Amino acid sequence: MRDVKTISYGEAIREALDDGLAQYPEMILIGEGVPDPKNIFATTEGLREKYGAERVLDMPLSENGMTGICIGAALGGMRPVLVHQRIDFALLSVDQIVNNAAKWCYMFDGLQCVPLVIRVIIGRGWGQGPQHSQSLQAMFAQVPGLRVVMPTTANDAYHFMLDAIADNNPVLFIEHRWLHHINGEVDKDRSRDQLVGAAVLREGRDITLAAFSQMTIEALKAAAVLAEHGIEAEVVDMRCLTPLDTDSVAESIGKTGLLLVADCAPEMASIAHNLLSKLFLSHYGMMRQPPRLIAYPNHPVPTSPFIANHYYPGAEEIAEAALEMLDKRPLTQTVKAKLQSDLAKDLPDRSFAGPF
Amino acid sequence: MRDVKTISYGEAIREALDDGLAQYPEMILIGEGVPDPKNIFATTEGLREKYGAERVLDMPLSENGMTGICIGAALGGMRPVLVHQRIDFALLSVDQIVNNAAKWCYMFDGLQCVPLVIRVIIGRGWGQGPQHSQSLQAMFAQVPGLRVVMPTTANDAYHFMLDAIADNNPVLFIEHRWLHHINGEVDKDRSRDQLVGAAVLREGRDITLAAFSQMTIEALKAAAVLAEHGIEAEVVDMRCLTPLDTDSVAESIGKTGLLLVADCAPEMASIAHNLLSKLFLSHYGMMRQPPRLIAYPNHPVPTSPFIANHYYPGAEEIAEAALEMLDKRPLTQTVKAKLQSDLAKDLPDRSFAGPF
Amino acid sequence: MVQTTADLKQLYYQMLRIRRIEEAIAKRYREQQMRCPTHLCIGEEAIAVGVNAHLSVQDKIFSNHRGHGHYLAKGGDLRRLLAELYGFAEGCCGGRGGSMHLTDLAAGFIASTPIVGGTVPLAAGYAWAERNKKFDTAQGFNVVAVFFGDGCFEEGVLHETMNFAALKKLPLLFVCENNQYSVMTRLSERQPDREIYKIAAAHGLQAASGDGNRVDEVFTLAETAIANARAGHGPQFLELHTHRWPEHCGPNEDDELGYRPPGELAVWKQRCPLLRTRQALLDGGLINDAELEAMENSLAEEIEQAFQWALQCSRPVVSSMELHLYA
Amino acid sequence: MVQTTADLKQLYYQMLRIRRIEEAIAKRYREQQMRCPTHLCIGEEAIAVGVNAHLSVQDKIFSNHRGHGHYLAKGGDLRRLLAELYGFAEGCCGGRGGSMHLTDLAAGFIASTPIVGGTVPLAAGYAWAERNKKFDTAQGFNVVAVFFGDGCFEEGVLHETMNFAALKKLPLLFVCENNQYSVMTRLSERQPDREIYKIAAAHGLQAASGDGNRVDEVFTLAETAIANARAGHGPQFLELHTHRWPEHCGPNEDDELGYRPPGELAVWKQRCPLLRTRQALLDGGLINDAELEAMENSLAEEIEQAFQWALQCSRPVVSSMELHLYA
Ligand SMILES: Cc1ncc(C[n+]2csc(CCOP(=O)(O)OP(=O)(O)O)c2C)c(N)n1
Ligand SMILES: Cc1ncc(C[n+]2csc(CCOP(=O)(O)OP(=O)(O)O)c2C)c(N)n1
Ligand SMILES: [Mg+2]
Ligand SMILES: [Mg+2]
Repeated sequence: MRDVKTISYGEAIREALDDGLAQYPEMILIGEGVPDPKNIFATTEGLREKYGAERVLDMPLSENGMTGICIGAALGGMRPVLVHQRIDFALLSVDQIVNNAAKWCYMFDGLQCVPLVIRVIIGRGWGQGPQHSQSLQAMFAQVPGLRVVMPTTANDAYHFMLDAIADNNPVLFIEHRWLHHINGEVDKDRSRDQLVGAAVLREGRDITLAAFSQMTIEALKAAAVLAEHGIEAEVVDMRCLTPLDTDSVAESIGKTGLLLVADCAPEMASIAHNLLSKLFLSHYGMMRQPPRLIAYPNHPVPTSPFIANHYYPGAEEIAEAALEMLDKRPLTQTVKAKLQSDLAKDLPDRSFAGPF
Repeated sequence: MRDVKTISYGEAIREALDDGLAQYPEMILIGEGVPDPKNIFATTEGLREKYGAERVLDMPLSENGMTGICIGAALGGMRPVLVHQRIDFALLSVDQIVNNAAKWCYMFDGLQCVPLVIRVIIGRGWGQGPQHSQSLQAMFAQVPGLRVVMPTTANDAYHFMLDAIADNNPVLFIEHRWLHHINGEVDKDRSRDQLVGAAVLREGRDITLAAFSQMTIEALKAAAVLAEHGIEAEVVDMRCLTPLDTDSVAESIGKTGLLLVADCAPEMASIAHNLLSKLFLSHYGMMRQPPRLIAYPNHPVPTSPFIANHYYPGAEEIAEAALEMLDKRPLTQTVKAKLQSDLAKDLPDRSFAGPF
Repeated sequence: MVQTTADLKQLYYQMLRIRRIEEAIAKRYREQQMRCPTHLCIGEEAIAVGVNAHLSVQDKIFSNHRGHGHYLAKGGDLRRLLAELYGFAEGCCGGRGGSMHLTDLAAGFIASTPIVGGTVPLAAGYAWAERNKKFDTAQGFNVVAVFFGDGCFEEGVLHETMNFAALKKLPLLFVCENNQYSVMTRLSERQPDREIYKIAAAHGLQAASGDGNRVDEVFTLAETAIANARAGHGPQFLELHTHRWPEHCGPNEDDELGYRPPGELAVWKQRCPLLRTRQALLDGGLINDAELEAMENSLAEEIEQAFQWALQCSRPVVSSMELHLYA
Repeated sequence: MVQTTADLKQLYYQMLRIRRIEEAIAKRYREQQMRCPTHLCIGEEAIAVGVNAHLSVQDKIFSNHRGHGHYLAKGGDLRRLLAELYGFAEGCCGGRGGSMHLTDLAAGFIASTPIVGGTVPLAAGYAWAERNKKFDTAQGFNVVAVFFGDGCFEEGVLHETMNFAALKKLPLLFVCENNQYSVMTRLSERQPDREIYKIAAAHGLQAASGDGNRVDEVFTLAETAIANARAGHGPQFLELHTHRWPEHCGPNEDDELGYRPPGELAVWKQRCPLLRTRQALLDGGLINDAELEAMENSLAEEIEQAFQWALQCSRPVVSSMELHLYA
């Protein structure tokens, strides 16, 4: 009998951590807040009770030191999963991540390896402001020797987390906070993707929407409404960043001839440039029109909701750009109206009530 | 009378620091080794004697703390220039650079500013190995609020350093170690470029070579030999990274129709992707052929010269690719032969005798 | 030492003011119009008040995510704090920062930011700039103080900063508010059993610890420390023991979550800095009920008016979002 | 304590071996065929030898840029060290690391790397993994030792690591080689006037300091510290005073540069750890000239043979450069 169930992305991560702890006696789960009553937005709930305080534990506020300690523990035979509630805090540990974790296997000629997972949460909303809502995926995805993934679906969240735990390399596992509450079907028996490759989440022949992390959800929303108007967008989830799966995108463009890329990061910090550039270098002339990029503005996110709510593009902007590219501008108002939501722009879902 | 003289890039930096210290009583120059007998490859020579130990000083091995201290000093009215002998050490201070320096003006609504220069040296050669020869320009150039420059010529080194000191924003000033010994004419009276814009260092009508930092020197070498064969390459020095000057490159492509970009960084860590992607988005269809990118391989640099010497592409690879694009493959052997040097591949110049 | 009745009354008034403001913020926060993470300092008022009592406008302070008390005790503008919480253009950061990013340069409150440890070296750098100015034998140095928590002490940057501050004999006061928690994690899960201030002492700082819930004790400790820093004797360190009453972030109490040992909060509430000081004032016959009531009334009025002012402020123009990336 | 003549002779021999190897490397380095930054430990041999004397192959060590002595004293393969310096495939890192990246897992030398402070938390993490294993009452814990300099002590990560090590009572020995210099910068330009080991003590570590140029003293201090760590008493810290004779990086002396006070190097040369030990052995009649000469001869032979072996090693294949980015 297959083990298939519908759970949220956050629950999928919890299940993967649970299964990982069960499967790998050498795995430990560590991070600020991991065993506290809020359990990293409930993604580590109950794990300390089940696996003990030696394996599921909190840590001092020492991001660089603790990253190094986890690297050393990995060298000593442990399999640490280190959690940062916000990716911004990982900036304190870039030294250990880049200088050591990413290079260790290479610089010691393959004699040693660092099985380490670093879970980081990116996000937005409720006035997190300039220092608590950065999108740093491109900063890390450019480091040779790191694996960087940003799963979008609950199923990928589950499998990527288990794959990351099993992997003998340092993996940066990036979760968008706004994905946590979204439900999806998790099929535990699905064979592994080994942390590589994009995924086509919706097929279509008219335009390719290649999107990263939470922007994939926005692209799917846009695609659903576009479909009501006879436009079939293909949505490609760029869930693995090292390497970028340009082939899957090129294959899709082969069908559609049009490409729109959407990233949840400021334009200048977008890994989408790498994707576009690689396509430019290797698939020049495939497209009927120049591609488009939808990304955040090139400045930090202000705290005030009155302005921050205008910082983030979403399904509406994606749909509008797609309609322009398809020369269907007259549909714009109708489509955008359907995409509008009465949920406040700084809340991920209705259950959310601040402060974060 | 104009003040024009021919000096090395390293001397140009020293002169700019000297003139900066003279001009701004609030400027201080700090870094590991700044006042020691080797003076950061002689770029800070004599400055302590001239301006005193309070203004020209060494520091503890505390990269993050000292970056924060320099930010605080800047808020308190000083104008610090902080030096790291290798960009790798700046990875310890990404927290203060990204979370504070780059965001301070924005997050305090323009009420405060951080006039700070961080000088970092990138480089290669003599077995620096995986942790001492990284090329991290793209990592920093993607951070909104930082200014990032990589001057190639002695004249730009002089003026950019003075501009950076005068600027009220954090500036990351990236020097390639192999530029230090190269002579150039410095015209002190030349008006300022304000740290923006690319520079056409050689005009040509056949192909555009857009290059970063030391790769511009390689492009110029290639262009010189190509010219002997009637091929006129235009060399654009991408000396400022924030923002990238796509217009100048597009203008050049308008003449040549062909683009080759060369960066001194691994392909996956290359800011050239941002340049190419932006051209793709805004100048689609300008080129007669797909562009090309010459960059380093996607792994750290090994120490052993027997392999490291094969890590770095240079003038030969640029010329070869250009000839291919121009459909002049038969010239390749002749051109490459002329570009060959008897200088060991891990030495910047003949005066160099290790260890670094 | 607290010399006069007026002093002690003033300290009490300042603490009460912070308490009432924080309570008012908590109450209004529940209306979900202040949409930013907000860390209240209820229970810890004595530290902000006792230290800032010795600082003039020339002196500067830096603070952290839990910054309202520091800002108010330093003389930061209440109305602009509230406007900032609401995200309005008249906020002290134009709405860009919210509760975790405060500034009031006119009051000498340079900045608070929420990356733990982030402002500590900045304070040292600012003190270095002050130290580099001419020494005024009458006034001494302007002093810079930085407030941070016991969790922050675990960040390496703190130690880097102590080393540099001691090396350069900076006029800098480190104030460690040891409330035993980092979010919901107890000190004993994060640090070995030894005293924080002794590490500072080992670094070469003049260091002391004390009861952060006794405003007179804080006042006295800070008096000496600040006088030392001002006179050029180098950096000072105070570890002050205290306790936060509300949840780490947000307007509510959270004792039901069970991360505090049963009864702990109750004990600390008995050690309330306000209660103790009021009792001392009453016991000594230094204040009477009418005066206390007058205080409450004038504060209620001030706070109400400040909210009224803040609530009629304007939303920042959307296009303003692009401004000030560079100076 | 050094109990027997055999012990002291062995310590002397180990120090002499490191000295002669470093001298041979210096000599050959000038031929410009070892093309990597190389930091020699001449003058500091007693620390590596005195500490490693108490470590078995089960125990592990981590080191820094100045790692040859640590590697050799731990039993690292000499021939593969030399091959590494030449960038050959048979080097201990396949030529990928050079002098600053050594490893010999069979000997329990896990790694040295050149980012200052980089290996310190790794050592703690490794010790944590050891601590998590079953405690063997007869053997105690395997111990991990990490060697670093006085400059490294300025890195925040060191303090973060001390805190965690003390919290978890790790079987970890911190060995601070205080040679008073970071590159060419004196301690007094980088740290205030206080003792390093006392900061470690304040962090809750068992800490001591001693003369790093007396191998018997190092041996005795390390004996106690390692026994404590092994028994589960938590992390240990030794600050050992010493001096580097050659330039910071490279094969030469550099006294002419003038960054050391005049005469300083001469004084330290009189305190040469080898000289002192040899004198003690001779004075006590524990060794004679013939034995000393035999030692020299056998070392000369070993070193010559190792160089011959290394020099006939093979260049790594260019295409191998792409391998092992991932495990
Ligand atoms: C570098 C960093 N790591 C983690 C966090 C998340 N965080 C915010 S406040 C806090 C607790 C800080 O504790 P402490 O310094 O004792 O201050 P307190 O909240 O108790 O006043 C944490 C972990 C952060 N903001 N920055
Ligand atoms: C993080 C970092 N900063 C700076 C350097 C450059 N550097 C290499 S060795 C060294 C001196 C280290 O001094 P110490 O720790 O005392 O060791 P010693 O060389 O005296 O043995 C410095 C500054 C580096 N490698 N890493
Ligand atoms: Mg606390
Ligand atoms: Mg030293």
